[in-house]
Amino acid sequence: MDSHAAHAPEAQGLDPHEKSHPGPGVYIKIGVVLFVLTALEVAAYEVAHRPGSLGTLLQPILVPVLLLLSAAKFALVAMYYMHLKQDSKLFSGLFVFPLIIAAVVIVSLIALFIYHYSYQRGML
Amino acid sequence: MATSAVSHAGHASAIHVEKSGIWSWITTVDHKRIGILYGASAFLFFLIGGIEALLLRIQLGSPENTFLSAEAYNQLFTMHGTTMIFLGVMPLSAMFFNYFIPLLLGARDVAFPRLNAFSFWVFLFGGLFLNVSFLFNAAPNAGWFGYANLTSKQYSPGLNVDFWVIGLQILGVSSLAAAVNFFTTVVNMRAKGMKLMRMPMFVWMSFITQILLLLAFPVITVALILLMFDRLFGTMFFTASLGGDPLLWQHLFWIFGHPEVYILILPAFGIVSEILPVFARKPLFGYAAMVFSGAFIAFLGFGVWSHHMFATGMGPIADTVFSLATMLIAVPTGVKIFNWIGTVAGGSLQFRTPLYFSLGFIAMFIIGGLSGVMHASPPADLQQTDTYFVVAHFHYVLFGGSIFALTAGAYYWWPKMFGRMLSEKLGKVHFWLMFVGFNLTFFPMHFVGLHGMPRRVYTYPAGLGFETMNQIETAGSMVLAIAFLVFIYNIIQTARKPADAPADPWNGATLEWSIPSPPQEFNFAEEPVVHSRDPLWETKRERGGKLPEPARVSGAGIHLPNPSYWPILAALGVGSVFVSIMLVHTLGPIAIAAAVLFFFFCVFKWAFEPAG
Amino acid sequence: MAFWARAFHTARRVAPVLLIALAMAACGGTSAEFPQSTLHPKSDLTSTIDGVFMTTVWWALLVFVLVEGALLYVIFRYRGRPDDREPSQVHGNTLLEIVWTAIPALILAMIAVPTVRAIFDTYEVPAGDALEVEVIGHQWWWEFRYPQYGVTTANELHVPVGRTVTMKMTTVDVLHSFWLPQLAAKRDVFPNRITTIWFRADSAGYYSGQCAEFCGLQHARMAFHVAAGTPEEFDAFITGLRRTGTPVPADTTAPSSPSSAMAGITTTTLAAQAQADTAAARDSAPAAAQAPAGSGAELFRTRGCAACHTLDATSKAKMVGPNLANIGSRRYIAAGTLLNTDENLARWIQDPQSIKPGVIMQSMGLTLEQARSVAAYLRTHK
Amino acid sequence: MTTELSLSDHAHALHPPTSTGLDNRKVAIWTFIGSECLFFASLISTYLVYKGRDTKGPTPDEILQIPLVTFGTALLLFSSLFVVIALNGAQTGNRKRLLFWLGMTIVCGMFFVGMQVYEFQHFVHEGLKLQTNLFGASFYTLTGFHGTHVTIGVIWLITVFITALRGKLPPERALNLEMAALYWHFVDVVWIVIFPVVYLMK
Ligand code: HEA
Ligand code: HEA
Ligand code: HEC
Ligand code: CUA
Ligand SMILES: [Cu+2]
Repeated sequence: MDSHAAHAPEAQGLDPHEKSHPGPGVYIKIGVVLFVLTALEVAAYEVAHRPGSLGTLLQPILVPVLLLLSAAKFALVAMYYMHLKQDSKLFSGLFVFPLIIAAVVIVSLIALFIYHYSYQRGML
Repeated sequence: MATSAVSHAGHASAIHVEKSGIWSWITTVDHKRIGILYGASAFLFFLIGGIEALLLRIQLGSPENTFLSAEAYNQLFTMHGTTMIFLGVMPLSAMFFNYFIPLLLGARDVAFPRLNAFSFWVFLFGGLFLNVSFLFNAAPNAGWFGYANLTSKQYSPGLNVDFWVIGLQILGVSSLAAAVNFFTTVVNMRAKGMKLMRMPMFVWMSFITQILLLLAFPVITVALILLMFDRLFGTMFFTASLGGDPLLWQHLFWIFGHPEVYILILPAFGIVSEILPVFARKPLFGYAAMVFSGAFIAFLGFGVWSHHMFATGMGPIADTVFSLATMLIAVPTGVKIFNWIGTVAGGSLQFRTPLYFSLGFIAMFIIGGLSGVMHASPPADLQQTDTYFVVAHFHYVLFGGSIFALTAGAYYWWPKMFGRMLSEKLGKVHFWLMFVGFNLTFFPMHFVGLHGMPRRVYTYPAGLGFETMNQIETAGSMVLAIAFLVFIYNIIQTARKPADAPADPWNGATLEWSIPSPPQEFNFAEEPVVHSRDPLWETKRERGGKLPEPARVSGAGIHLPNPSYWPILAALGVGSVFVSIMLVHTLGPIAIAAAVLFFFFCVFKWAFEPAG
Repeated sequence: MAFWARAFHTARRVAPVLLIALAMAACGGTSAEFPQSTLHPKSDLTSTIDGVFMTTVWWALLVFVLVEGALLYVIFRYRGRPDDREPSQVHGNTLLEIVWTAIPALILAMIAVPTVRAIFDTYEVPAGDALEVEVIGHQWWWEFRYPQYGVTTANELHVPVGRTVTMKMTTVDVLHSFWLPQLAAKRDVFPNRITTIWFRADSAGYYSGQCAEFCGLQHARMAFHVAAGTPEEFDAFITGLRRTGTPVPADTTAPSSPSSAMAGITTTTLAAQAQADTAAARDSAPAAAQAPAGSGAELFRTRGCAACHTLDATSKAKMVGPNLANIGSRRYIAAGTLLNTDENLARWIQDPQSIKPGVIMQSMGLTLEQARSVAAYLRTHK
Repeated sequence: MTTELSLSDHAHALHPPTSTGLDNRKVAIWTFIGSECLFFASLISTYLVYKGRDTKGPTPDEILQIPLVTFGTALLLFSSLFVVIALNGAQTGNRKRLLFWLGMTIVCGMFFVGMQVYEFQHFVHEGLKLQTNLFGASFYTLTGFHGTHVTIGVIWLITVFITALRGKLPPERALNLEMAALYWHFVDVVWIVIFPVVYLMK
């Protein structure tokens, strides 16, 4: 066994040293984008709930639009504010894997309930 | 600490004397002591669960028996299932995580020793809390998966279900804290040179188990919260007449519940994968395949939960999807079985007790797995679900699987933990009694189930053809009881003998066998460096044979965390928060506030305490 | 050591033989020995299921024999002595790895294909003139309604052989599971949901079934029976039940709307309705109104029985207790708890709590004598 | 060192030489966050599965109002920005930046909690209680648990703030803030999901 077991960090496929984080400039830019996206979300909601041709156009795609916008915000915060973009890939894995399972759970639960329910309706 | 390699000579406070006395156990943050605490309490809970099972078996020994009342029976089977799973097998696995993950990794402790102590105390309080319900004659009585809406206030007005809801939430806190801790430990506390693909298989399987815990427990926590709100605060999550849906409970429970069964079996897989190579004197066959199959089982485990719900009539498409996903799990599991057989093949088997239990494990787990595949066919499961056929299935995987493997692990690691070898002779008696008793108890359940005996019945009428097989089962459970008495006798006898076990009694392959038995508080006097998968075999081969008995050293200068009583107090805080919630209608919200404050106070004291 | 090794060997060799012998002994039973067995299918549905099940059994048996055999082989073949040389240090074999991934996958495919076919078969109700039955679970008994005939019964279902029976099922309280092993397998029932199952009995008989979802204190005593007979016997049964009611106006003899008892189920629970309907039922109560004092009929009316029970099979009321219109001819009372003898019936009426503790029916304070005369009165309701 | 704010016992090592080179505490907090994903996923699933299954009102349409919650959402977003600037201050030894922006974060967080308390009171006044209907039950449970997380985050940030105020948060210990910040961002992204799902898709 090694007697001088000085313990240097090893690579093991992960970044040994985290890249340095961006500065306030970047953060503020991201903040502006986030703000704009939120405004867009609310705007989309408002438009879709108003009478008018744009409203009727937006109404059916409101849900996907909102989901997209919120996914974008989510990704921005995670990547920049939570530093996933610079930090070790391990952290991204620790976040993204559960997120995938979580998304699968939400989607399949909703699908199962709709299917189960409509299936039983069909039998009536 | 575990990570500081070079000793700081002259560090006065760090000369280690063996500490003893109750106080030292209460404040200990040593992963080995915490492991022993886990083991001892889990074994006691296991015995309680076993005695509950014996009572069930006596009642079922003859038709129309009146040994137990319906109410007593329902409490006992619920507590039996809950105890065995949450207070028996899970913490027994946790004992091995605690004691051996750091040793196998070549570390001095886990990543967060105080958090580790906290997990244990929360577990202990949760377990005691659940069992205290017996004193109020209000033990949980709605089954271990507590299906709504039987658990609603309307149909279960007593405290029984409250004990269950609160108890499981307390245990959830413990499991989550432990999972974060062990996950971090495996990621970060490996000895130099121990790449991921050099980790011992037990560490790998435990690591995957932690991921399952992290992802599965939040789901049951939410389910329990919903139920708790229904019962205590008048919500209607599971009240059908107000739009709630009992089916949601089933989904949430099994999204947790199915991963949970892999939480129960993966550590067992790991233990057996450690033992077989040592007693076959040959490395584990297909290491990489073993790692990936374990990960694949865990991953698939999140996509099969509805196979517990085939009888709900989910519709053909949902049934098909869940059925196929379930069957798929047999493939990676088969890979494991075949690799174990491949490990044995070509070896030179040393028939010691741990090997007996490991081989027994493989033989029995196959049977349980195959009945699992039979359940996976939804039309067939329409006949099997909620019958003794299922009871047979899960005892084959849980007892034939987990318990056999955990027992193997106990015999294997006992000398390391206590410095004494358990008697081989008694060990083999134990094995044969357990093997025969187990099959007598649970094999006939397949038939009695297929012949129409539902589970969770406190009695059954004569004339349905259930009598003989139930008698055999009851007799078998008595044999099992004797088997465990032999084990207990073995433990007591061994404890009386001098602690003279060598450091490496089995010619082990992994790092824990390189240090004295039992290990000193700091584990490794020098931090090991690892160059291969079986580091100790490699060293022995290099040195041309056995290693000299490692000397006990003073450990001067090795930095260890200070003992602390804040973990146990914080655990008490967690317990009182939940108990005050349960009693909110008696004690009022002030009690909750006080308990929360107390908990936060402990956490702050803990956070600002000098760690050592 | 040697002794144990030898014992180990023999036991290992004998164990599978023993297991298989036990298996054959247990499977070889008849439906007379095992009246609730899933292994003796008596309908098209259960035969389909049995087919799939047997497929899984044979494949599982094959895997069992091969894999356990391989395990035993390596255990005996590679037993070593402590002084053996170190065996060669094999680390794995990719080809083997692929083989033993592929073969199980193939075997599973052999199970999966018939499984999926059977899934769709079992969900598909055969076309044709089906007998509709509504099944309503109660803690701890079963209510059966025939919407096409406007009659209700409990704990004993009569069906004609050879005709498809479709069942719509729900519960007024907690979850239960309708399990009729020989005819219909199993389906859970939920409040506010309707689940379905169907079957076509292929031979006459008296079949037993049981609640299979834990539903509280007396889950164990929530059995039921199904009498499958000729179409004529079935018609006679229905006619008999219809006679129990107060004379029915001609137009209601036509099959009524199929979902009568299920109507409105998604908005209110049956439990809530039961309260309201009970009062209505009491008014239309038994023809025993003019029975002599002290007689069974009079006691039934005055001791509160009618609050929970009706003797009129045509009553649409949702009662708390089982419909007793043909209690005189049912083989069992209280959901399979007791054989329906005069003595048992009286015992039940006098003190149900001592027989089935926790049951909703309270002990109504009758003496044994009184209970006997009530029983005698009920006996006349066939 | 004795006032190190962390649950770790390895506080003495500023850059503990771990296997991955990453700090244990950072791995742990990320692990915990991963676990929390499933917690909120279950709550959101519950909310969505029960959506529109009430037997009586008030329904989301009748109760939920966009303006106030948009304000709250913006607060939470900004607080996320502020805390990351504060973290930058901590890492670069810019004490003023650290204290000011950390303070701002805490203020935003408190305002968010205040907004939620106000909103809940308002809804109760409008006739939506936890016990009113499924919407009430699942809405309050989901947003309430989020609010609880925010509250815990605020408390955590305050303790870090106090440490910083006492000069005990030098750049080497910026991780103490980073952990709290990560948790705080997580609470923010959960809200990023809840806000459209609950309020905008009503
Ligand atoms: C340790 C715990 C454990 C394990 C490992 C398993 C493993 C499996 N289980 Fe089990 N199960 C439980 C514990 C466990 N189960 C419990 C506790 C319940 C009941 C809960 C309750 O209701 O109270 C349950 C219930 C249960 C059900 C629901 C039954 C019902 O209620 O109707 C189903 C249905 O699909 C199922 C399936 C499976 C399958 C397919 C596997 C597979 O993972 C098995 C895979 C293994 C093998 C197949 C054997 C080895 C493989 C080979 C030798 C390769 C060749 C094989 C083939 C080609 C088939 N299990
Ligand atoms: C790991 C899990 C595990 C284990 C090990 C066991 C072990 C046993 N179980 Fe298990 N069982 C479950 C998990 C487990 N069970 C679950 C989850 C359920 C479902 C519950 C539900 O439906 O909700 C269940 C249900 C269940 C039933 C069905 C009840 C019903 O549906 O009505 C039965 C019936 O026979 C049974 C029997 C047994 C027996 C005889 C043992 C034996 O193997 C026990 C052996 C142990 C002993 C015999 C103890 C020895 C004790 C001594 C020697 C005394 C010493 C005393 C002192 C020192 C003071 N169990
Ligand atoms: C509070 C309601 C209630 C009252 C009052 C009541 N019963 Fe019952 N009765 C029930 C219920 C509920 C059952 C079903 C019990 C079970 O099997 O779990 C039942 C079952 C029965 C059975 C067996 C029915 C079957 O299908 O097997 C008979 C017979 C019976 N009651 C007779 C009576 C008589 C006679 C009286 C009056 C002396 C009476 N009951 C009063 C609720 C009531
Ligand atoms: Cu009804 Cu069990
Ligand atoms: Cu499962």
